[in-house]
Amino acid sequence: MASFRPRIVAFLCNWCSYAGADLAGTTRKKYRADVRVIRVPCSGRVDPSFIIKAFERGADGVIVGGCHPGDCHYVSGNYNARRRFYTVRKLLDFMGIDSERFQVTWCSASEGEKWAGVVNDVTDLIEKLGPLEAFKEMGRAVLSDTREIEGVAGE
Amino acid sequence: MARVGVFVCHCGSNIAATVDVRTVAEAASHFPGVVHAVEYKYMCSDPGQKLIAEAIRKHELTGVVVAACSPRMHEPTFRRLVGKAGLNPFLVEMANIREHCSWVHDDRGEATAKSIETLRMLVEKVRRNSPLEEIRVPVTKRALVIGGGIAGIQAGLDLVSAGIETILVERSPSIGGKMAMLDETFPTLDCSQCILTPKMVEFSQHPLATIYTYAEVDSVSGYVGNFKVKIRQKAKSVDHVKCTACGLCIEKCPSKVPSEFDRELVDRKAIYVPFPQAVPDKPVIDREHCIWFSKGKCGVCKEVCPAEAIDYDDSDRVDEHEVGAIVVATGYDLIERSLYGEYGYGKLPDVIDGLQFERMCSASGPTGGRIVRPSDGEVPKTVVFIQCVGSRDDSKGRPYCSRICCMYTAKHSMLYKHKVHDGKAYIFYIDVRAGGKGYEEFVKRAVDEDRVVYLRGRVSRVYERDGTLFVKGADTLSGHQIEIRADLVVLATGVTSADGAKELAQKLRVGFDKYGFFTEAHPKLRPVETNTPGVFLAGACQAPKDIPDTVSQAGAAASKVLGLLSADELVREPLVARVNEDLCISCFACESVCPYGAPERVKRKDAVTGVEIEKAYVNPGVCEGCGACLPVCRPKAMDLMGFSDDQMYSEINALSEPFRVKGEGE
Amino acid sequence: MKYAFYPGCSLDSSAREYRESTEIVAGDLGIEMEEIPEWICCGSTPAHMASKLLSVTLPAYNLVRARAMGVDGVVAPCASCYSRLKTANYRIAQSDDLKDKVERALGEPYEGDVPVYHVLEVLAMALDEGRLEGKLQTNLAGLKVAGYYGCLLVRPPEITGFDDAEDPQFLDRVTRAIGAEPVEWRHKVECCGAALAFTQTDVVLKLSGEILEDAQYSGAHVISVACPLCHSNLDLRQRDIEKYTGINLEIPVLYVTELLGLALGHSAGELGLKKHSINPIPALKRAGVKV
Amino acid sequence: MQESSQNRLREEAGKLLSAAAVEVVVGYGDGHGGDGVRPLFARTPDEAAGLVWNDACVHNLATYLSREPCRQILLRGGKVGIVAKGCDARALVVLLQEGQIARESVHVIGMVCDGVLDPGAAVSGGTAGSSGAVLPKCRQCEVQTPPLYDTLVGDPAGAAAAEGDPLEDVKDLQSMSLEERWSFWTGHLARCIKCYACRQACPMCYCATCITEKSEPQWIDKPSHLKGALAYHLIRAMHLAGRCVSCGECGRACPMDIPVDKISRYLAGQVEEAFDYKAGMDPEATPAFRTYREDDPEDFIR
Repeated sequence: MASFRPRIVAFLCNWCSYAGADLAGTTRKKYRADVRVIRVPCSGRVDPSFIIKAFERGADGVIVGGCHPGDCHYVSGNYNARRRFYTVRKLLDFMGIDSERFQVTWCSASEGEKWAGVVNDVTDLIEKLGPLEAFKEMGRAVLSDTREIEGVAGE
Repeated sequence: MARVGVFVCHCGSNIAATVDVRTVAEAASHFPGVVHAVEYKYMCSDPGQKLIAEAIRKHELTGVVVAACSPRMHEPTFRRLVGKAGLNPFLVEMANIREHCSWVHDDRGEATAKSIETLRMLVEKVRRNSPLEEIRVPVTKRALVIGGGIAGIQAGLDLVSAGIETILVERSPSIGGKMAMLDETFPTLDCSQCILTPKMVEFSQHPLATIYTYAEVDSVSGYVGNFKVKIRQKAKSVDHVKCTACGLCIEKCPSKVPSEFDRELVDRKAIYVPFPQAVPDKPVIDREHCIWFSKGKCGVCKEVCPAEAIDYDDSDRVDEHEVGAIVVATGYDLIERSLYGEYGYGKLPDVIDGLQFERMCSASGPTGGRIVRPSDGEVPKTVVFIQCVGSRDDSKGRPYCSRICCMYTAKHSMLYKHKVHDGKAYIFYIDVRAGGKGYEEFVKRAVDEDRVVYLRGRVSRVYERDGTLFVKGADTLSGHQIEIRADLVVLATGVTSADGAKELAQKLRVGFDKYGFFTEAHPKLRPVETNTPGVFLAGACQAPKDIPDTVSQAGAAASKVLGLLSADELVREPLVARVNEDLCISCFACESVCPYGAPERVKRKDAVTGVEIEKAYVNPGVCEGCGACLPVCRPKAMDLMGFSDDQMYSEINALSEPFRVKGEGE
Repeated sequence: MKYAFYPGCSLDSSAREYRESTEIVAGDLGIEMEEIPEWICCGSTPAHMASKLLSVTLPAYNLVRARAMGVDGVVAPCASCYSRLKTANYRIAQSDDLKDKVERALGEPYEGDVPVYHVLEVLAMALDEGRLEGKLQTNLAGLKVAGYYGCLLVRPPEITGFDDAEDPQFLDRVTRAIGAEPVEWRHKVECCGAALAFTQTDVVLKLSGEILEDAQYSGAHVISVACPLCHSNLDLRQRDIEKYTGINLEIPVLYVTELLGLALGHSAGELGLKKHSINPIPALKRAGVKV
Repeated sequence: MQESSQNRLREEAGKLLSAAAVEVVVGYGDGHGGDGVRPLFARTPDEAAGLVWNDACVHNLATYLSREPCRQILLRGGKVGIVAKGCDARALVVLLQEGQIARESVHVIGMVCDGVLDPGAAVSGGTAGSSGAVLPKCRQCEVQTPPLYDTLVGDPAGAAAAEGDPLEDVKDLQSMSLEERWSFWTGHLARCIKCYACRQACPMCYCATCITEKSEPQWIDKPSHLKGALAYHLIRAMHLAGRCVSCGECGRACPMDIPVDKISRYLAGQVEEAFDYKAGMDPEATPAFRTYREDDPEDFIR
């Protein structure tokens, strides 16, 4: 696993988290380089299908960054999002995918240091969890051996 | 076929020191759709920009990605640039390889790989960018001010003197608001009326000003630059054109009602002008208390009126106006009397509130400026002032500080001492909050020069015995319970939101806190804006405020309005939501999650049956482009320009198989 | 609504008449109450002086027993019991840590969610439901009543949630409902000295003295109370108070339930009016009440 | 009991049709022999006489309102009568909330129901309520009397909900380890043939164009390999979150015996727990994902 480098996708809201990540840069806060950032106007724009697609595309972890409650540039985007993300995590867990692979953070434009910390923590965490084979090695191949798995599952 | 140009910036050594920019440009040149990829020292510099502009022409680029600093820094710059170079300004994207990469990573290999992958994502995105035109919304150069207190008057004056036609709506029969009720104002003790009434007159006489008194806002529709407001002019029952304000009707009117303006210390008539300096100075009939309207007889005013101005058949009228911006200045009210039974507030005649005291001090007030006990008209020898009545009191559901009481109480005690030289003034307080220019000195004056006694502690009870009042409380500094005989007790009654504030907020789609104070867009950086574009706040309707703060906020609100109305058209970024009507299933989830009310319902013919069904339509003038409506749209009928599903998808899609720089980064 | 009844210790000793009148009135108004079997002490003042855990566990024990009865809530006639029971719920709801400790002590889970009412609240609710209509037998018009709440009923507001900590209205509402007249007075929520009666009697004499004196001044014929301890301080010690303050007082102190009982046509005997040290009969007669 | 309800049902439906109060009554009719039933679209009083009511009436007929022929009728402003058990009526409530049907254009014949038999479990005779073979959703049923109806058939007092935990099967899964759950689902989903029967059976899946039919962008891989299946079921679950009324039709409809209903029934439970919202109980309520509370769960956020 030593050579394993997690691939992490971060959806950052333009007004708080993305700006916070910018601040981490301007203040030269060093952090792990395994995160790839996608800019969105608001955490409320992030559709669950983004997260699922990111996993499909080989992400081992996903982060969504939004404004702190009450600070949303669009009043309530992060509140709406919070309900969805809570549910997504519950769903992943129920399907047998570690919900820790999907992280949400409230990170304000002034929290460059926090952003750096979040990236490092999440990267370490995902490293521990290992690659998300779940989606990766899927294809018809799986079909056959899932029969046995099914047996294991006691069905 | 997409023709993307990639421009990698060194940013001097800021990027180049950590990112192998040459490799990045080289890798980018192999990305699908990329026809041109170069690196340069400073892309934002003049030569850098020229380089891009030329490439756009030379290679007939259909999209541009600049790999440099944060888009929050230079996106506008490069949009302007490509715009000038003949490409649609929204066909440029920026890959942030400085703030998000070179400045936060040390390993050159990793940083380079990350830059390349980030760049690839944005190349994929830009290939799906669509040319967008800025949204231009016409602006109605007229403003509405709701509330005719000092906040509304100040905002109105600033607007008309800047040449903006302004409509002011006031619910009472005269403008002037609470400030008109005050006697002298802290910390200068200058007469409130003397500084206010000139403004009232100046505004009312200004050719660009239209004033509705005894009127209310019925409804507000439309959006920034294009509001439609319905104003209900309540029936005045007096023709103000004919009326000469001779006052005969008022003099002869037999029906008496406690005067709101004088805080019920005296009566007014059913046909009345709230106060002598009122604007307009002409009366209205309060139908609820008018004998003619309640019993159908009397009619004295009609008989005596020499101008035949009395019109019993007058009825409410609703006027509709178009305005470009709205200033809310509805002010405040005092807490309800019932809240402090233990102080006898509303029960004991000689327990009065701050505004009643103001009226008493006022030379034009019911006592002609004499401070007397309402019960017997005697001059009180001992007056106890109680602060924080309805402020900072959790058990009464009023945890906030009303901000003005400390100062007006100090002022009251002074006014009292100035009028009753041998009188004793006590003030119960929790803390004295005098943070304002000259405020602390003012309070000090009350203590040092006027010998006002400050007692730190809360009052538990005010009761009357043998005709005298007793104020029972604690002096927490001496640690004793104390009881003071008082002839008059003045409660520094706290500030609460104006009656009807919540209803108005809902009409305006403006937020409000649980006390009914309107919410500003940002507590520090956008204190006069609301989250509804085009609606601004002035004065105590946003939070308790004193006159100086109110006036400055009113000025600020006015200048925001001027800024908004300065252009003929409102130019808005075209990054707004759009509906694909064929996919829309009319569930209107978008409607319920949109904080701006941008989604509307439009009638469309159903393809199969030809019957009309409602579909969602997003008003581009209102949409702020947050995208909250997308995740709730299951068939993905909703899309967001600039952050479209297609663009998001392609960015995510571009993630697959990591890029590794040979020999490095592994 | 069916309630579990938590009488508390005084209702079987110094305040029998409170129990009797409460049960009579409850019966008349069709308020269903069943005593909690094997209830224990609420902890009163000593417990929370000794141990926070104890002061919460004791009431919690009783609340859990009430829960087992499948009722809508617990009724306590004593202000002190009421305060302890409510406080227990409040603290448990506030701290998981404390909750765990209490649950370990109880040996069963408790969320602090069994509603607690004071007799006064239950009566007021009954009035609101119009249960008094057509039941008034004795005319109490002209009887001036000083409603005395004391402190534990209304304070601290965040725990008791009574209508208004400084100017409560429940007693006054009941008084009005039975045709009597509540007086405006200043001591309705002042402290009577409570348990200090045993340790610093003079404090009680002073405080209760002020209360009685003010009630008398207000022109009240009687004081109505809703707490056994207040009652004994104001009634039992009235003579000592006279000595201590040098003011003659002759102001009977009745339980709100007794007054209500009178209005419902019950005899002074049934309601145990004769058990008071200050005989209320003369004062009632003076007010023109037939007893 | 059921006998009398059935007669009453036929009578009511007959009245509606003969009075032309509705164009069609969607109900249950005899299946091909056996004790099974199948949906029946009665357009005449005579056809209404063929309506049946027994404990095999599992189908959630609400589904048909957003499909032909009902969709056309409703669009034309015509009226439709529908037979609805409590759980089915919950679906109607959601359709109302989401503006898919107008209250006045649907006549709901609400059936007091004490549970329907699990078609999977082989039993015959005896009322569902008594035998243990009712569908899990019928256990502790809170809507034996429908939350919404115009005509009520049956005696609310007479109904008795079956014992047991409606989410028992879901909880069994929850008690498994993460890996066990993963293999459970991969085991099942690997069989998914993307026939979309679950979607068709679902009253909440009324989109004219489902995103599964959308490409450019293609959020859900078309092929039925595990990856595509997983993405489909995950996204479907999210689309149903806060809307699913736990009728279990998706699971029943699956030809590959994939217990997909577990997923949305589980989420429904989670939503109720976290946001105190149960779908389909009150037409006036704001659906869980169209609103928020400032004190919603926050502890999972960094």
